[in-house]
Amino acid sequence: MEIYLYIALFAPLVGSLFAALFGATPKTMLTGIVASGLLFLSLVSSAILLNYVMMGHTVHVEMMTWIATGDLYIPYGFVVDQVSVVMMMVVTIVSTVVHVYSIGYMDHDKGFNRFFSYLSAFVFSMMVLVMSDNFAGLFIGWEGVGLCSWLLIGFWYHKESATWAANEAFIMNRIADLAMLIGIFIIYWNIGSLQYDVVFAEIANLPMPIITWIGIFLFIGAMGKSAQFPLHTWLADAMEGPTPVSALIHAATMVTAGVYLVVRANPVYDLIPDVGLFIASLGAFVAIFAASMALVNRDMKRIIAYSTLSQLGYMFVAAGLGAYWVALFHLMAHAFFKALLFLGAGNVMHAMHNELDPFKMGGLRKVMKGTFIMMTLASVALAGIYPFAGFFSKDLILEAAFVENHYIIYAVLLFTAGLTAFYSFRLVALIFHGEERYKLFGIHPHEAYKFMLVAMAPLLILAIIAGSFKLSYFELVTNLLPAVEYHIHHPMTYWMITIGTQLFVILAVLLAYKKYASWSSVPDGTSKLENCFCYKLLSNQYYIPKLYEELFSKPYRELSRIAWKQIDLKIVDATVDGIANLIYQTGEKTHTMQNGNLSSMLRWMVIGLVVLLVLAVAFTVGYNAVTMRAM
Amino acid sequence: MEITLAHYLVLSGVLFAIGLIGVMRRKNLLMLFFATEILLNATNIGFAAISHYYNDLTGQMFAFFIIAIAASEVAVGLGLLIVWYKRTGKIDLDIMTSMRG
Amino acid sequence: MLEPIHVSLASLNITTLAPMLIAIVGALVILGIDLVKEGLHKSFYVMVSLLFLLLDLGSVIDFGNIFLKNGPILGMFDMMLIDGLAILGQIIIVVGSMLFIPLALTSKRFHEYNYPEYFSLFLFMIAGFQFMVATDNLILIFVGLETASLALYALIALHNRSKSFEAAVKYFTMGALAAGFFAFGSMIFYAITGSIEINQIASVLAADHYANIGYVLVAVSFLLAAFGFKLSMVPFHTWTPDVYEGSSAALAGYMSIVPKIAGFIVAMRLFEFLVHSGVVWLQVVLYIAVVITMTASNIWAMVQTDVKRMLAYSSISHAGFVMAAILIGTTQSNTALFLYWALFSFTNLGAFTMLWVSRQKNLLPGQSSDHPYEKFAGLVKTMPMAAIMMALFMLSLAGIPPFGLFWGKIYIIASAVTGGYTVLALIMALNSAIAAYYYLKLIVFMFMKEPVTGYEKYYFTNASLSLKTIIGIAAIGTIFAVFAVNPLLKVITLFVYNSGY
Amino acid sequence: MFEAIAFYLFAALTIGMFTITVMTSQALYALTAMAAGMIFISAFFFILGADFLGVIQIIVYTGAVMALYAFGMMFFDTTRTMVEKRENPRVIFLLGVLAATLVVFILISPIVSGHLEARYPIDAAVGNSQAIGMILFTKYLVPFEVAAVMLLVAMIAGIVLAGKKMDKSLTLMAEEEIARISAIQTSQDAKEGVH
Amino acid sequence: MQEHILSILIFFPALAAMLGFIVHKDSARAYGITVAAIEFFLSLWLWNLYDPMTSGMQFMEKAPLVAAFGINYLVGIDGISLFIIILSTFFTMIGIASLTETRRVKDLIITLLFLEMTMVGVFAALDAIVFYVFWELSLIPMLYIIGAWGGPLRIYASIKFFLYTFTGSLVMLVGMLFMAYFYYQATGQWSFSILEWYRLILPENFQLWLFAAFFVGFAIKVPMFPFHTWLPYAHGQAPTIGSVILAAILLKMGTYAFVRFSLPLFPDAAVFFMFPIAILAIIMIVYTAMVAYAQEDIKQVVAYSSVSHMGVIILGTFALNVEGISGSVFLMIAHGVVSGALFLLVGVIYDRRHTKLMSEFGGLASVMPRYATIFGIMMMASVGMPLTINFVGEFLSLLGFYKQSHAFTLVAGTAIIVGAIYMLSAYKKMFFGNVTKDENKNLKDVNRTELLALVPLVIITIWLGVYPKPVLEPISNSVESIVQLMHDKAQTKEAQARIPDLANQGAMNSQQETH
Repeated sequence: MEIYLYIALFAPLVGSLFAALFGATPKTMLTGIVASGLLFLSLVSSAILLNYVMMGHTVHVEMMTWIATGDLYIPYGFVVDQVSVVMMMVVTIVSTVVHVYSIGYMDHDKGFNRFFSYLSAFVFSMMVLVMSDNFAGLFIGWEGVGLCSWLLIGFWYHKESATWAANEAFIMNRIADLAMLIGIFIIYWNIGSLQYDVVFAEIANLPMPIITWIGIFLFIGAMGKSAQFPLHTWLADAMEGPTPVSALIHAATMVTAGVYLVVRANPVYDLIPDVGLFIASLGAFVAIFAASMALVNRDMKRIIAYSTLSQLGYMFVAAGLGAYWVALFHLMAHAFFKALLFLGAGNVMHAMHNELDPFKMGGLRKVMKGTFIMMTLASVALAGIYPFAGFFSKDLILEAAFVENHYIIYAVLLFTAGLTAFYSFRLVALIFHGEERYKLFGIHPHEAYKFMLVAMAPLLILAIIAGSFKLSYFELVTNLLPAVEYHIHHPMTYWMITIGTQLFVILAVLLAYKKYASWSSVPDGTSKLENCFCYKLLSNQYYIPKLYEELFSKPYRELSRIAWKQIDLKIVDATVDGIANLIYQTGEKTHTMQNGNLSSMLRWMVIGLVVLLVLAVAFTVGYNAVTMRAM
Repeated sequence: MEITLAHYLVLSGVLFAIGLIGVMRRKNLLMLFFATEILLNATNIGFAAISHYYNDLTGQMFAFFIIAIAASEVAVGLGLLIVWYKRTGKIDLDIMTSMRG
Repeated sequence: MLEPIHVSLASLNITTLAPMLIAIVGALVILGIDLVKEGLHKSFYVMVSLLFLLLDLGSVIDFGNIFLKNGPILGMFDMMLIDGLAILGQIIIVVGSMLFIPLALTSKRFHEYNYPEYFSLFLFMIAGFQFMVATDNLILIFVGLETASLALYALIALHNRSKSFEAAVKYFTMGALAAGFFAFGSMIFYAITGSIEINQIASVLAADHYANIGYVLVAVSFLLAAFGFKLSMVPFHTWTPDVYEGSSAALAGYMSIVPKIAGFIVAMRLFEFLVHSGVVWLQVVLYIAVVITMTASNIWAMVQTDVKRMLAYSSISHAGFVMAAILIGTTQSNTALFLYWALFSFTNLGAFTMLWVSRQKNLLPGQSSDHPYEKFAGLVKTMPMAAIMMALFMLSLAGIPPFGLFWGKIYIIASAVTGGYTVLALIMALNSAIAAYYYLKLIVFMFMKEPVTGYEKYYFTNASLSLKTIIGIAAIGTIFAVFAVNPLLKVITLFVYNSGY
Repeated sequence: MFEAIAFYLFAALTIGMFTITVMTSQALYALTAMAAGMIFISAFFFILGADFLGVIQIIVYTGAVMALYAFGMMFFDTTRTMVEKRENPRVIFLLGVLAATLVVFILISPIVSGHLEARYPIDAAVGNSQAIGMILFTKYLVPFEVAAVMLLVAMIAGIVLAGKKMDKSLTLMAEEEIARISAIQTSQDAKEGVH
Repeated sequence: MQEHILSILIFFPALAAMLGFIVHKDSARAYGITVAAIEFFLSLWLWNLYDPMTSGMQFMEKAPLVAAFGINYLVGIDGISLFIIILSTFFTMIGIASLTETRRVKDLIITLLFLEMTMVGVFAALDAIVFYVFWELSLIPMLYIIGAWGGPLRIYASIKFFLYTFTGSLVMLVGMLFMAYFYYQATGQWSFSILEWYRLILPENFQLWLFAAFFVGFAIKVPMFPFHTWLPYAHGQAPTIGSVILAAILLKMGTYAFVRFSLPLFPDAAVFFMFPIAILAIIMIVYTAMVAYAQEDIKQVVAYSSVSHMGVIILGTFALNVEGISGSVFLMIAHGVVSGALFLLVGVIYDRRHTKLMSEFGGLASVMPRYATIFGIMMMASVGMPLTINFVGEFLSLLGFYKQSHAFTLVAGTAIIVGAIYMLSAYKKMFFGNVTKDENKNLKDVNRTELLALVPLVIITIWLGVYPKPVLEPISNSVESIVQLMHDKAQTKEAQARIPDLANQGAMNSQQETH
């Protein structure tokens, strides 16, 4: 089985390196095909491993030593167990799809080869992240995906906004990574190992405050990757990258790494329910917070990004409440339909020549039937309507919140579900229905390549049927995760809640259709709605980016300038130069003492003598006085 | 009133100080050399006096050698002055400032 | 009536005079030869002088062997005192002189080397210094000092240009003042101890428990002023830069080595017992004097525009550095003094010879001194070997390891540390840093600037094979000093320790 | 009593004379005053029983040194009134007076010593010159001889410096010029040799 | 030959430099490369001979220099010095191979070979005076390189560099002499051998003073805040080769000396000063990172980033445990490779455009893709991306210091954030965006010679990031013996508590397990 593990892990790396070989040369279809093929290989291996794991085995290998010094021992160790195999499947499926899709999407791009190199490298990092058997290995993947995300967001590096977003994403992630590192340090110094099995076995023996700190720091780490408030701003800006990237990284895989971490570290969080509650609360807050921003946004990809954020909030609610398997399940389901949504958006963008404002589209269903269907179904899944994947996973989270008696969280999540439905279908309505507003801009949209649509099909299928895996999934992961069944025992309540939710959601969908399906004009910022405070607040993302700019970026820039110009040059360096100058100037001023005149030279000698004599007499007088007193 | 060694030493000191003033004050090199002679002579008085009061000849020896030294110095000093005078036509030390700093 | 004194020749130990007599005879022989045959080439006189100095050195070394067997040797009614200090001092004096005399063999002709008297006076001067170090009688010290000084004044003036006259007159006049100081100081010592021999002065003072402290201090003040002049301690140093500038580089280099070591030895004899007597005043005053001398001269050296003047100030600073050894006054520090000076001789020999070979006879328009820094600008491009040599000597002077002076420097600083003068050790170290600036300045000019046109034809014009050999010797001595340090250290320690210092 | 009177008289005279030497602007006065001062100092020597020194003082100083100076004065043509620029005369006097005061302050205190002993005691029965001769040629033989060397050095130095050869400076001459001159020199020598 | 391999390694370049005077100037560069390559392979051979399992000194050689004063030519290496020596020889080779200087190449080559001698000498020396000799001697070639081949302010920069470091090391010299004096007092023998000094246990107050004296010398060299201001000038004015060697090797002398001298000699003082130094280190990390962010000149960014990284090294060193010290030693090598490479990269663009101002560039990624890639890799290494060489060191250093102070490590950890800020923004300014300047439109990508220098560095960066064991293991073994030594010598309670006792730890652990 180890061979499959290595294939699953390293096939993407090989693909990446292969593509990198052609990095500087013009587009070669070969790179795309090879990279995709290798990913498919990885997918197959993962599937074989899944099968193996489902039979009740796990694979644990230690490839070689990475860092060993003192008591520290960190190997390259990989584990395929019930949790990681699920993640592997998600990652490989989505990335295979995205790879194939990208062959079409990036068709005309100069950086075609480079793109595949980055994309495969990302997959490799993600695989390292999920397969690692220790926290340090996880951190390798963690940083690796960050790096690839930076590369891919800034893929179109000539765009100022893209590179800016890339840097923002990287730096914000770094803030969280620091916390993660600290978490790792705490673990090491208290347990003496970073291996999951050792750590989770020993964690219960630690004093409570230390476990709490570990939980907090690891979660802060997760917050960065999963773009939780207040480190969320990068995610929306990251949409500057090519759309497949958004689909793969910023929807399906990387951003869920935080959730994966919490799920993986469940033995830790099980011991600290208070932190768990905080995580859940934050998740709920982010869910509604992000959904609210999605309501008014006029950027197709950003809307989807906010929805991702919102869904990540859901996952954290589940994870925080101890429903780890639910969180992971939603992660999986979400990965499928959200990637689908993004890829659909990519098609639209292509058709619209990179136009992102849905208000400038409309009526696209005629020209882009396939995309229309896919995106609509993905939105349905996202909205959580039966029997699509979203229903099973999202409803479970609501149930879990309900069962655990966190009614406020429940209420928030419920309301958010409505919002989700609303903004999803607002988007669908604006893009595909109503008047063909794009004509105003002289665009001639066309459907994407057929193979791209075919490539998306697996996702579509999964988005539809993923819910049906629930049982077998449950059996699988509860080998490792706490097997808590979240069932509302009172059947009446259960049905009321379920049906109520469904109705609420459908209502929201209808509302969205009613309002936007027949939209006819492109808003120009003059309407009353657009000028009301709430709208502005939401469309400006609660002014948070601005706040960060004013509160952190600008002062930092200013402070840096001061540190350089004022402190470093004018104080620190000037002191050193000042001392040197002082010495030199003393020389300049006093060397005139040597004026070459013999008279003054003689006078200096006499002065020297007189000074000596003065000292002599003074000493004598003092000496005599002392000896007199002594007598 | 007896004249003690201290009297002589004080006299010696005072004469030495006069010599010092001369050394500092004179700008004419020849006259400056006069002042250096005063310094040595002042010392000689002291040596002779100590020698007398301690009943020891060493002081006189020292004075004797000082006189010899003074004489030699005059020879060399005048030689230097002569070349300097030949070159510049002056023996004023204020013009001797080509090197400074 | 006076009793006739019976003196046996054996008890006189007349051989104690041998080294000085050799030098004096040499001087007289040169005068005699000149009477017989005029117009001999200077190389003849150089070689004759060298031969006599060789004999001189031989006899000194001979004494060294006797000293190591029998301890200090007294002679001529106890007037002569050949102890370890005297022997070491004479070795440095004679060897130093031997190294500097060949500098007369320039390819250009200079006025002084036209005189056989020049070499004769040179040998007389050496004899004077030798007398100065080989006695502890203040009279003989005085007479020896004056003999040497008077000869030196003449040697400076013989260079025969107005700057050298100016230098000689300045030196002479200040020297006369200093002689006055010396005489007066000795007089006061005589007044309180009835003696003019240093060891007797010391024992009488100790027996009196320094009862006449005021007298002692006044006497020390005067003597300090006198030796301050000789050793160029601030503020008695003012002659140094002018005299160095005025005299030929060869003689300036000589002055930075030989007269000073003579001065140091007398200062050691004179001040160390006082330092050890517990007279706080002297320690404090010497401390201040040492620190001021090192620091002030370093600071002044920084702002010089002429290399020779810079080296003059640098030699003041080095003298201050070495004066610290006298202040510390342990066997280790006294050993360090000699070690330092021996190493310093080689380096300074090289540095001044480098100046000497680039000496031009007439200044260019706009040039105000013989060796402005600009003269050496870009030397590495025109004469790389010369530049490297000069840089080598500068680095050694700056105390950069592993070149010669570094070993002296660490030994002196180590002696300060062991002697309990930690702060002094730090000040000495930091002063080396200031000093590095001006040595570096020359290196910067040589290696990092473009050549200034007009000077290029003067580099090395004055060089001859013998001068180059001297530079080579100095360079080898500077580079490979590390291998000489251990034997030197052993020998010096032996001599110093056995002399009771 | 006589001693006291003599001391104060000669002290006043020497101080007066030397003050004139130092202060006057007439070189001739200065020279004369100094000569006079020297002679008065020899008086002290006689008072103190150092007859030999007294004689030497008169012969060497007043006889030789002063004569040299007088010769120098004529040579330098300094008989007329000197104009000397003065800078900070007050500082000079202050320094001088300070030095005197400080030295005197110490020197007036009595010397306390239990260990003074005359190493070469003055024997009243022996004449001063004889006694001096005795120790000069025993104990101080070496300094005496060195003094002789010193005088020789001074003589050579004086002759060389004041000599005619110093008029032309080889140091300042270009090499070609020196070669030319020495060529002339040798040809002249050759001629002299012929004659 | 094996017994004398270190001496050969030290003096071979010097000898070659001497002979280099004879080589014709057109062939000087080839000669330099040859010599440096031989030297490099000699150092690899040394690695081959080195026994990684031994923690003590190997290849020791001893010859008396000034026996009466206890100065011996004493050299030897352990795991700590081995790799820095290899790094020195490697960078000299790389540096000469990538030389683009055309003015007086021969002089430059000779100077570099002399410099190589001093660098190897410093790291091999086990006698304090020999160490000091090489330490000071290394200033001179560098002075010459900066001063003769540097930019417009080169003389100011070179003199500042020289005097600053020289002043510091003189204070250190006094400290060394003091140390020898203590040894003399304790044993009646003069000795400057570090190994013998190790055996000396000093009273705490003396330790403090001596530590301070050594600290001045080392801190200026490192350079630690606030003694760092010479560095930007030196880097700013130095030619590429100068910056490369300066950043890669010369700065390491300071941190190496901390490990070699300060820690084992003065364990109590090290503990006493741990937090003040940690504060300085943190200031170095954060403050200089901010200063780096404000720079307009790419070389200055890299220069300040060096200071910032040296802060992490210092922090790791003063973690006083195996993890931290091993990490810091490893980071010395890592930083050497990475910053050396970055300076080489800056040199590449400087050769083409003769400017280092970032505002002059922009969009280079499309003009010079290979250059941008290599720069990107090195930049990522510099910001501490896992699987690059820097991460291992930074991770271990911070990990180590976490044991001593949590809060400080948290603040120091911002290194990974602030580092990313200035590096990424600099990279963005240079490589991203559109090509705005006409001069940049036709820039040539890295050529073969440059690749020859850069690719090995990239390979090392990744190789040692992925598999640091061959280097880390010997380092770790040697560090263990130092830490044990420190623990054994520690006198104060605090020091005993803070420095782990490795010898008894195993026993304690097994005890715990039995309970």
